[in-house]
Formats: sequence, C-alpha cells, structure tokens
Amino acid sequence: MTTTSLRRLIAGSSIALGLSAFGGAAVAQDEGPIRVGILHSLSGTMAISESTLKDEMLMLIEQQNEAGGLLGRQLEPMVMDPNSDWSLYAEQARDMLTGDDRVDVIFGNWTSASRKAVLPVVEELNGLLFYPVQYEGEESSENIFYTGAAPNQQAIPAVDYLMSQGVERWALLGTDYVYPRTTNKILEAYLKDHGVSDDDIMINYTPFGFSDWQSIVSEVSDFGSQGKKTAVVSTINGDANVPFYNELSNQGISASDIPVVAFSVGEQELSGIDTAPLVGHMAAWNYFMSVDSDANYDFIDNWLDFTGNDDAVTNDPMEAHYIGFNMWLQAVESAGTTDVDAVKDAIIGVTVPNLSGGASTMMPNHHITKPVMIGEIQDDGQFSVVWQSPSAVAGDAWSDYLPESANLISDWRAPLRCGKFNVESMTCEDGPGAE
Amino acid sequence: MTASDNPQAIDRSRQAFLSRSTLLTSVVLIVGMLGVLVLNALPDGNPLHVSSATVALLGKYFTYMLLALAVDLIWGYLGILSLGHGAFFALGGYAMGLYLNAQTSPLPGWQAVMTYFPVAALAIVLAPGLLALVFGWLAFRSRVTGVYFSIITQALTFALMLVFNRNEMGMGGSTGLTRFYELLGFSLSSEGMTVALFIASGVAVLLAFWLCRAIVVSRLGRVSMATRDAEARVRFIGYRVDHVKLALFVVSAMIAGIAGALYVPQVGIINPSTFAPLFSIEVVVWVALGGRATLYGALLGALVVNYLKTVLTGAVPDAWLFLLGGLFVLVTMALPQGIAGLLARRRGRQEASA
Amino acid sequence: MNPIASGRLERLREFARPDRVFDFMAPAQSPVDVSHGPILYLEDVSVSFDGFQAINRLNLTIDDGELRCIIGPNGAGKTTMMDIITGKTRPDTGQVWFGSRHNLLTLDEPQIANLGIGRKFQKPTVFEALDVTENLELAMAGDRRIWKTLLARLDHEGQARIDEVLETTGLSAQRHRLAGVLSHGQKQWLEIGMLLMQRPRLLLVDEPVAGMTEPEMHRTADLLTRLAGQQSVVVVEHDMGFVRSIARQVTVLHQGSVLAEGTMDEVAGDPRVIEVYLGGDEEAA
Amino acid sequence: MTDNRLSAGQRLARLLTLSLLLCLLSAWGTSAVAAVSESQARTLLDALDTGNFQAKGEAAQAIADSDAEQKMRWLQALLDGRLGKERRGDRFYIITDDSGREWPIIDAISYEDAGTGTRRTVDAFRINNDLRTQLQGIMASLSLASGDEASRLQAADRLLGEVSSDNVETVRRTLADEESPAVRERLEMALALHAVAQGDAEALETLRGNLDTRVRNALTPIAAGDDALAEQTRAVLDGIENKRAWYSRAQTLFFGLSAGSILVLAAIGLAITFGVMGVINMAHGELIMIGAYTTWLIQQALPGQPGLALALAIPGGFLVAGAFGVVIERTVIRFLKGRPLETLLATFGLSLMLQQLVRTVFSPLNRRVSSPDWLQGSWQINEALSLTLNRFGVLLFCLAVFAALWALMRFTRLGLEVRAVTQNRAMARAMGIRATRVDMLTFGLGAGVAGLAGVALSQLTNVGPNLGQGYIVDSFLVVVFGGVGNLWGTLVAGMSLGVINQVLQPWVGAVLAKVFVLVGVILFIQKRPQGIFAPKGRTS
Repeated sequence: MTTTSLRRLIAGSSIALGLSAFGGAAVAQDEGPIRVGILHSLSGTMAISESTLKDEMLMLIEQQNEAGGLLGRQLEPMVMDPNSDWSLYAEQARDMLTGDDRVDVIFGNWTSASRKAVLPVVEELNGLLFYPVQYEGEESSENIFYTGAAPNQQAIPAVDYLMSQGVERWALLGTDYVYPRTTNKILEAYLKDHGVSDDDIMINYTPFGFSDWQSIVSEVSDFGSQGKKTAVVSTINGDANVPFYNELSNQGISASDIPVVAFSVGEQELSGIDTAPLVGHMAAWNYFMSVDSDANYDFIDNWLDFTGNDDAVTNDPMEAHYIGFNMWLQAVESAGTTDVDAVKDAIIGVTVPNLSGGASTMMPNHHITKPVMIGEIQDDGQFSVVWQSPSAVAGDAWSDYLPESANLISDWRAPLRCGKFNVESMTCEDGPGAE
Repeated sequence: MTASDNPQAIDRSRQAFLSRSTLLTSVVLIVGMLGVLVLNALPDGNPLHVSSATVALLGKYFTYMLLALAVDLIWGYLGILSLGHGAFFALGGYAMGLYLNAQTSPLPGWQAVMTYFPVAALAIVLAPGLLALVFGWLAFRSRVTGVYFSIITQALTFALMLVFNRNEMGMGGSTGLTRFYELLGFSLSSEGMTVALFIASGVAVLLAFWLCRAIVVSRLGRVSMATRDAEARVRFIGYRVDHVKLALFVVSAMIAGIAGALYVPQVGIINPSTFAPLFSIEVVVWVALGGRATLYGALLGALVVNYLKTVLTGAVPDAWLFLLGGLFVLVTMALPQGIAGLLARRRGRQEASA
Repeated sequence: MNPIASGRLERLREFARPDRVFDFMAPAQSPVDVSHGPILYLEDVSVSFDGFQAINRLNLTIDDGELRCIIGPNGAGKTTMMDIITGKTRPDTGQVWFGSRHNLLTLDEPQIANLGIGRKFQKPTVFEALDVTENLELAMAGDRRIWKTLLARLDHEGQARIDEVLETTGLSAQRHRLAGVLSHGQKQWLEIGMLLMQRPRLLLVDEPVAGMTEPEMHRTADLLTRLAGQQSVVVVEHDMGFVRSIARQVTVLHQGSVLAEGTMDEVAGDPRVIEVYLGGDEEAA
Repeated sequence: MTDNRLSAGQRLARLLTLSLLLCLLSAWGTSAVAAVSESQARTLLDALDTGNFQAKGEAAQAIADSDAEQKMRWLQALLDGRLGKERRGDRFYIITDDSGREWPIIDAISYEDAGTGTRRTVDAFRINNDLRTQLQGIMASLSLASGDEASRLQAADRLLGEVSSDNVETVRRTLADEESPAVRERLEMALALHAVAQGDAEALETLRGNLDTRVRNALTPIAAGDDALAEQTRAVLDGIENKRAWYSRAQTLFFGLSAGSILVLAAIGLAITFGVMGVINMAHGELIMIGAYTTWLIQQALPGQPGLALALAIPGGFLVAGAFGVVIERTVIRFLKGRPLETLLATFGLSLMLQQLVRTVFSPLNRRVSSPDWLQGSWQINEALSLTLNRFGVLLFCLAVFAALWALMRFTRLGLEVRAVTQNRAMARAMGIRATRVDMLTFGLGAGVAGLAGVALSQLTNVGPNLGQGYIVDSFLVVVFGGVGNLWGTLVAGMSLGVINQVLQPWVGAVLAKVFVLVGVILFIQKRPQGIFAPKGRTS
C-alpha cells in the first residue's frame, strides 16, 4: 500500500540526509490473510449509493470467515474512500494493487466514469474488479467482471413489457451522462425497429442533481395527452429522482396515466421518497427485495441483523456483489489459488445461486446471466414483480442494436482472448489478442 | 484584497531572484526528485525501495503543485482569486487526452489534428491560454474585480463542466477520455514511463517555480503586487492594469494547462468532474493552507493536503473528512499565513535568537 | 512637374520613409501642446449620480506653470472634478482638454497618466507591500508595456532620479522600509514623491496636508511652490491657512460650479463665498 | 382509438369500466350483502392465487359480484398488497402492518388474529397497474352504489371521448335525470364530441375554446378532412390552441418564478452573510441541509402529522441553523475579521465536517420527508393551467421570508445597526453600536434563513448529506448577479434567472439552458461589473 511505501520513502530520504532510519519487514504473499479490496465512496455525491455496498461486502466477508475462510486462510477487507472523485478511484486502485499488501480482488465502483478511471489501472497491474451496477455496455475488459445488468438485461426487456401493455408513445428521460445517452440510443434504435415513428419518441436530458422538473414534466404530460398510451423510460440518476417523482405526482400524473419505468431507482432510492403517490410506477432490475425465494429471505435476514436496522433495504447492486463474491470464492476454490490469471480462467463458467431462486453463470464475455424483472412500486417502498423473464438472460457486452457494435463480441477464453472481436472482419480490435 | 492583509509577511529578500527560500525550495525539489529516483532503482526486496506506485503518486502530486503555483501567481501576487482554475487544468488535460486517444484509434473530424504531438503540445498551452485571454480580456477590460471575478470564474468552469458532459462534444461525455496506452511511442504502463512522467512533472514544477519567481521579482511582479494592494493608484501612475492582469492570468492558465496535460497520462483519465467548481475551490484551499503569496507555500500546501488525503482516505475512510476539514479550520485560525507563515516565523525566531 | 502630382509623390515618399513613425505606432507619451494657451481646459462639464448633480456646467482653465488652489465646502464637487480630469469618471456633457491637442474624454486613466497628469489621492495611497524605493521605481516615467516592464532593470539614471526624489521628500532614511509601516505624513510625502517620479506636466493634489504636523506642512508648502513654474499644480485643500500660504490664484467651487475666482484676499472678501461657507456650517450644525 | 390493437384483457377491462360508469351514473345497482359459506369464500380467494393478472382481474370481479360480506375488506387489502396466502398451506391472511420484519396478520375469512407472518410464510397477492385501475373502479362502484356527486362527476369525466352509438342513448337518458350542473356540463361535452364526430356542426360551437386535451384529440382527426365541417373544426382547434398557448406562457412564468424562488431562498441567507458581512461562507449549503434535516427530525417526532411538523419546522429550522451559525461565528468567523478570503478556507473545512457529521449521525442515505396534504397535488385553475401546490407554497414562502427580512432590515433596530456596521464599521462602533454583537446576530440571521431554505427544499427534493452542495454555486451566482449586499438585487436576480432558465428549457433542453444562463451572467457582469443593483455614484 502506498501509504506505507510513502512512509518508507520519508524514512529513506531521512537516511539520504544522514539522519535516522527505520524499515519495514516484507510479508510473504502466500501466507496470512487473503486481501479483498473494497473501493466504494463513503463521502461525496456517490456515498448515498455506495456506502451500503461497502457494508454488504464487510458482511459477506465476515460470513465467509465464520464459515472457515477461503483456502484455509481468512479474508481481510481493505476499505478505502475514493470521495466520489474519479481520479482518487484510480489512485486508490493502484494503491490496492501494489506493494506487499496487494489485494487479491477488488469489489467496487459505481458509475461508468469511475470504472473507466480504474480500468487502465487494473489492466496494467493485472487486478480483478467486480463491478456491481447496471451500465451501458460497450465495454469488456480482461480484468473486470460486470455483475450488473447490460442494456439487454434491463432496458430492452422493460420496453418489451411496456409494448405488451399497449404503450405507443415513448418519453426517454435521462440525466446527461454516458449511461442514459447510450441506453437511449439503443432503445431508440430498438423502438424504431419495432415500427415506432420519430414523432412518438421524445428524448430529454437534464444535468446531474436537477431539481426544476416543472417544465419537463408538463412537456411530458402534454406529450402524453395526444391520445396514445404513453410511457416514460427513465434513466434519471439518483438525486434528481425525488424532485422528478414529486413533480409527477403533484402535476397529477399517475401510473395509470403515464407509467414511468426507471432503470436507476431501486429500494434504496425509494427509502428516501414518500412512495404513496408513486404506486404503480415501475422499475426494471434483476432483483427486487420482494423476490420470493429462501435465498433472498436468508440474505435479507442477515442484512437486517448486520445493520441492526429492521427497516434496512436490499437492492439490485447488492445482489450483484453477492453473486460476484460467491463466483470469486468458487473460482478461487477451484483454482486452488488467488493468483489472478488462474482465477480469471477458472471463473468463466462458474455458476452460483442468485437471490431470486435461480442461478447465475459467468459468461466468457465477463458478464453474467440474470433473470430480468419488472416491478411496480408499492406504497411501502417495495416493488411487486409484475413480470419476469422466463429464463435468465446473458449480458451482452456489445449491443446488437447499435450499428457500430452489432458485429462485435467478447470472449476471454483461450484461444480467442479478445474483448472486442469483430465477427465480420474476424479481427480483434482490442485486448491482448489484438497484436 | 487590501494591503492590511499583512504587509510584514512579504518576503524581504524578494529583490534577488535567488533568495534563500528560492534556493532552498529548488534544492529540496531536486534532491527529493533524485532521492526518489535512487530509492526507486533499488531492488524490490530492499526495505528502502520506493515502489513505482509511489513514484506515480508523487508525479500526480507534482501536477497538483504546478496547478497550485498557477493559482498562487495570480491570487497571491495579483490579488485576483480564480475559483475556476480547474477549467484551465482540465483543458490542458483534455488536449493531452485527445492526443493519447489518437495513439490507439484515429479521431473523428477536427480532432484528427491532435494525432501529432507538436499540435497537441501547442493545444495544451494555447487552449487554456486562449480561453484565459478571451475571458480575461472581457473581465479585466470592464474592471470586474474581487468576488465578482471569482464568481464568474466559477460560473465559467461550471458551464464548461456541463458542456463537456454532453456526448455531442465528442469528448466522451461524463466518462471523459480514458484508455490511454502510448505516449510518444512508449507504453504508458511501463515503469520507465512512470519514472519519465515523474521526472517531467518534477522538472515542470521546477521550471514553473523559477518562471513565477522571475516574474515576481521583476518590475512587472512589483506592479502586480501594487495592483493587488492599490489598483487605482497603479492606474494613475500610468500602468495598464488590465494588461498586467491579462498577461499574468494567461501565463497562469498556461501553467495550469501544462499541469493538466502532465496529470492525465499519470492518472489515466480526464473527465468533466475536473471542471467541477469544488475542485477549483480545493486548489485555492491548498494555496491558502500552504501560504498565499509565497510560491513555495503553494507547493507545500498542494503536497501536504494531497498527501494527507491519500493517507487518510485509506487509514480512516469514515472519519478523514473530519480530520481534513478540522485541519483547514485550525490552520486558518492558528496560522494566518499558512504553513509558509509558520516556517517564516520560526526562521525569524531562530535568527533573532542567533 | 505638375505641382499636385509632385505633392502626391512627396506624400508617398513621406509615407514610405523608413524611419517614419505611424500615428498608431507612436508612443502614447506625446508632448503637450501649450503654445495656444492653457494646459488644462474644462468647458461646460456636468455630471450627475443618481439624480445628484455633482458637477454643474463647470468651466475651469489652468495655465502652464500655474499653482492653483481649489476650495469649497463638502460636496462642492472637488474630488469629482479630479476624477473627471484623470479619466476615472466620464462627464455627462462638456469638454476636457489637456493642452490644445489631447481630448481627455477619449482617454482612460493610464493614458492620461502617461500624458503627464499626476494625481495624489485624498487618502494617501501607496503600495504598502513594497518598500519606499520600489514605490518610487514603479512610478518612474518609462515604458509601461508588459514585456518592457517584465524585463526592466533599474539603471544608474533611474537610481539617481530616485535618490534625488528621496532627498526632496526627506525619505532617504526610510528608503528600504516598507511603505506600509511609514507614518501618515511620510506616506503623504511618498505619494508626492511618486508623483514627482512621473515627471508630470500637471499635478493634481488632493488635500496634501491632511494629518500633517506644522513643520511638515511648511515643507509641503515649500515643495509645492517650488514645483509650480516647472509644472502646473492644482491643490484641493480645506486648510485655509495652508491655502493662504501657497496660493496665488484661488477657485471656489460650490454645488459643482465655480462660485468665485481670484486671489485669496479677493475670494475671502466675496460675500457669496462667506454666505456659502457660513450657510453650509449652519446646515451642518 | 383502434380497438383491435388492444389485448382481449384490456378490451374487457374497458367494457367493464364503461358499464360500471353508466351503472354509476344512472344510479343503479344496489347489491344486497349476505354471508357466504367459508368454502365459498375460500374458492373466491383461491381464484386470486394465479400469476395471470387477467385471471386475477376476473377473480376480483367475481368477489365483487359475490355476496361475501368481507369483500370490501378483501378488495381493499388486495389493492394495498396486503392480502395473501399461507405459503405452505391454504389459509388466507390480511397483513395489518407490513413494516419491519414480522408482520401482524389476521385470518382473511374469520378476521381472527393469526399471530405474525414474515416474508417467508405469507405470500401476498400481487397486482399490476391495469388490475389496480380495475380494482379502484370496482370499489368505487361498490361503495358508491348510490353515486354521490363527486363520483358521478368522475364517471362523467371518463365518458369524454368514449361515447359511441352503442351507449349514446344511455348517456342521453342519464343527462336528462342529472341535476348537478357540473356533471351536466361534462355529459353535454361528451355528447357534443360524439355529435361532432357524427357531422353535427352546431355541436362544434359548444366546444369552442374548450381546453380539455381530449376535446382537442377528438377534434384533430375531424379537422384533417377537407369538407366544411373540417374547416370549421380547424378554426375551433386554432382557437383552442391559441388559448392553450397563452395559458402555457402563464404556466412557464409560474415555473420560472417558482424555480427562481428556490434560488432566492437559497441565496438570500448568503446575501446577508456574504453581502453584508463579506464572509465567503462555503458552509452555507450545509446550513441549508441542517434546516432540511431539522424538518425531518421534527416529522419523526410527530408521526402522522406532516402539516404540524412542517409548521413547527419553520421556526425550528430557523433556530437550529441559526444556532449553528452563531456557534460558527463565535468560534471561527470572529477570529477572521477583515480576512474575508480566509473565511473561505475555514468555512470550506467546516462544510466538509458538517457533511460528514450528517453522514455519521444519520447515515449517508436520503431521509424521507413527507408533505402535508395541502402541499400535495395541484391547484387546477382550468384544463390548461394548474399550479402545483408545493411549488406555489414555496413561492409564497419565499416572498414571505423576503418581506420579513426586508422589514427587519428596514424597520428594526437590528436592521439599522446592521446597515450601519456594513457601511462604516469604525463609525458605527464609535456611535456605540456593539459591532461584534451585530456580527453574531447577522451571521445567525443569515444561517437561520439558510435553514428556512432547507425547510422549503425538504418539500421538493432529497434530504441527504449532499443537499446543500448543489445550491452553493447557484447561490453565490445569484448574490453576485444581483449586486452584493443588496436584498432586492438578490430577489430580482434569483427570479429572473429562474424565469430565463424555464423559458429557455423547452427550446434548448435543460443542460444548455443552464449553460446559457451561466454564460449570460458572465457577459452581464462585463456590462455591469457590480451586478444589477450596483451602488452608483462617487467612490473615493
């Protein structure tokens, strides 16, 4: 860890200056605890989402240690706070992945910007990163495992469901950043493929933390009053959601008039909102706290015990970490070592139970299979599942609905070993196989 | 800012370029750099070995020090407080980011010119320089001063953040530019490159420090201090205050741009959050903590705050904000001249007792 | 040869002369033309702030080398007049000429200063963070452009000039002290010294003896009288004793325009002036 | 509306609703309630235990049509998601309280206490949007069999655009019996729409100027033709659109003012601390946050009374934030007199600490602050213009706070002293004003007003540790734009920025609107380097 080496640096320079010195003893790699890095912001704007995941990881590690650890060794968490500052994510990832106390795996990040900041670091230092949040796709790194949803595991099924409900007009509202932009691009292409005309699609972007929703909501209400069944597909990010839903309900738009299906609103976000006026609005995820399975109930009970708060909630990214952690455990067990390359090879194909009663498998493109669910908001802040995909859907790293990525696939197994393989030209555009 | 701020604190040896503090700072910088390089070259097992990660980290600190220097030049010596210097830093960073991106895949449209290093290098200083020129010309010409100036610089960087967040900018939207592999034909992930960037940043800090020092001790530097303390008087003895301000503001923006350009390959990403007003405010805080109107104070402040941030976020992730925030409050109350003031006072006492 | 054509040719030659200095290239400091009369000429100048008429159709003429005192009750517009002359305030109407060549209304403060109009503020304004020598050095006449300023070094001539002014103002002993730690009177002198460094043609001096001791006052009076003749000096002052000691010509301002003009004795005897001063006092009381 | 695009289920739902509406209107259907046997009840409930929402809807209808005396309670519980079945058994439960881990439950048929259930033991029946709408209709028809005026009005409202040749006679009959003028109006409108569709030009006249969007939607296809009726329809439509455009402008103005009122509220405390005292208070946003958290705390202490809690939060937020302000002034700001830029450093540190304090004490998650009924929904002036009550409330609150502050500054001793200290500290002190006390009170006042802003914001947005940060840049901008130290300037600046932003938004989108506003302010400051209300005159 850099802190220690900095300390040593200071010690070193003292020697150079002919003063006193002290040194540290190196710890051998294969003994002692297995180190698990947790890289989630505990302060700054992202703390609201990420701090829960840190607690969840601590819980999972504690449970695993109680169950005897891993390979006969204990797991030791290493928590850092990147302060919602992308460059700090990169710095701390580097810190975690160097030195004698190098971590064996990192669970962390939220938002693509932070992941992209960390990506070159984990690739350079050959680390493992489990990223638990839904994202826009169009990426596949040898060192990152994407346990959140790709667009085809969330957005497209949601739109399919709405179509089956007779929706003909679409308002795509999003916060102005990459995830909504890419998702909406995919959805727009998808909708047009399904015969929706340009006039029936409205796209609108707002800044982060936006709160003056009045004009936009009234625009949507106007858009929806043209006689066709209208729905809002929301990729609005965190903080902007509360004022958005408040404005919806205050302008008298209920779920039966214009339902909203959101991709970034889960149980945790709802816990900060009065949900009574939101009943019937929807969210698409791969897990809901209300999912009916014993694994889920066990997980919830553990979580409530761990937090000591009976009103604590669970959500989709927590399930993603749960799956990712178990996959990593299993891969380490089967490889018999925490060596990154061995784990990378061993983890493809690993199947672990997920929290909705099924199982998830790590695919060769480093995405996992997940069931897709649509939930409607209830007045108790929970979702009731109104639709679920008949089987688990495999995450697609490169969207089939974007012309520039339709021909791309990702497969990290030998011999292909490529994150961006063009099946038309049969060339690898990115990754070790590219050379 | 008025002169009542503390006239006595002004370095009395400023007439000479090579004052004691300048010499000392230069020596510390050079010896520190060489020391790190030597320790880095030691074999891995050696207890004194300094890892490449640390070298990279120090390289990043250097770029922050450069930025702090840029802010101190105009705030400390000219009295104009920019709460938007992150914008110039980010622009330099984006120019570098485009160049780095161009090394792996061809860039679309006008950005293609950034493939060539000389063009990119020019853009690194010209983009922030031009922005500072236009913005400064508008602001100084119409005599926007004090907080009014500070707040519109904040508005500037905020507006740029929103603009760069848009995907239409072709700058990667909120994610920004990332996935850099090569710089001047060398792999960015090699240890050699880490060391090279560290040296480049350290040398840049040294050169910028000397440049700022030269400006500060020149007659122009005294005019700028005079402007800081009594702007109207300067005007009535015939100096074009707006030109003086503009010149230093542009120089400062260019230094910030270079800092950004050196920052990007070391951190591996540049995105709109660098434009966030909060970052620019933080830079001002570094300078204030180190000691405004002393160049070495700015360097020290940037180093201390960022080092503490690195250590504390890892050591006490749940409480580091209390410590850092508390430090800011304490320093302001106990050390009005920042750390540099403390050092100066101590030296004064030693000299008095000697 | 056709005289017209030859004239054209002549002009062309003149235009193409290698050492020709175009107007736009000429240094801002061009000589003041006083051959046709006064050095400063204000005609019909008016200015108002938020409906308050600060200067009202003011006419004032200062001759080259003259020492003029301007007196008047508070709010008579003395400082505003100085603001107008130095370019700080733009009048609503009227004309202000420096010599017969320079329309001051088209110039800004540095340009006016570089033409040779120096100004001392009511409140002594020196650069407190710089020492006395540096204060004088900055004020020294010279090229004010950025690049030149950056590279400027103090030469022997400049040093000599500074020594001379230090001598004149009696600040030689203080030359390396910070201006901020000087006494009030010393600051006043330093500011006057800075004016001298500028080598101005016209000096505007706002309340030079405020806060000075009696001996200091005498020295100031001495200095100002000595300066007059080489330079034109306009002094705004409240201290009647001081005015009497230096003034040859006194102008009384009232409500933004000239009330009376003449020698001190003439003015002091003017019933309107007495009325204004007494009336003003009564109102104030 | 093309019916063939709808699924069978939706068609059924629509038919059901329509027949219900008519049924309501003509005040038919009084269903006698009689007991059903337990096995019958079980069969009824069992039908709900299906994953198919259409089948669930039919089962719910069957319950409604049955004679079970518990049916109202069942349907209500179903609607609330509290009707469930034993997971490994066949008992039916109603969950009486579903918060926490263990839920008290009762037997759905006998209403006997059945102890507690958990997520594991009770499987609640799920409903979706369509089913919810259907259930609400069923319940309405059951409880309002006689049909009071409100429900008749609602039913009539739903008939707009739904009258067809099948039911037109029924509607006419209903109209003949109807007494309420409001209901009559709706029914006449519905019939007129039908008549126009049939080619009746006279009926068109009655629709002139009607703002209901359904009227517009129904007329649009008629206007597409090229006969005389179409032309006339187009004229009517133009009139409607014209009228709507005016109302929409009024609405935009309201949106702008309400957005501006938030800016003003957030900035006005700063206008005092920054404008009057020259303190660059970076912790201003955190003082706003403290006000919002105070609201939440008071609501926690008074569960179920959000109105009272909010009323108490107004003085509460003011006092708590004000107290923080006084403490900050006494412990930090006081020692930084005359060093305004250093207050920036110290208050920046304070803001970091306050944020982390809230995270540590209350968790980093957002807190739920509910709004009282009178701040929910909107004030419907007409079909095209409605003002959302929470925004309207905040606008009024903002004006009230402003008026109070202005009066305080203008008419009270404290205000006089504050103004005196602002203009000339030394002189004020010489005249016996205790400047330090004035400073403390001024800072406390500014902080208290920030707390009030927090109370208002808690009704609009997230209450979380980052609440304040989002407003700090905007606040400084507003104060500077208005002219430092000028309360009126802050008001005018905030309101105009709000209006400009909302006017721009539909044209260029929210992001660029904000960018344009920022660039506009930058350029404006070039023109007026001291803000809108710059102090004019001689400056020495």
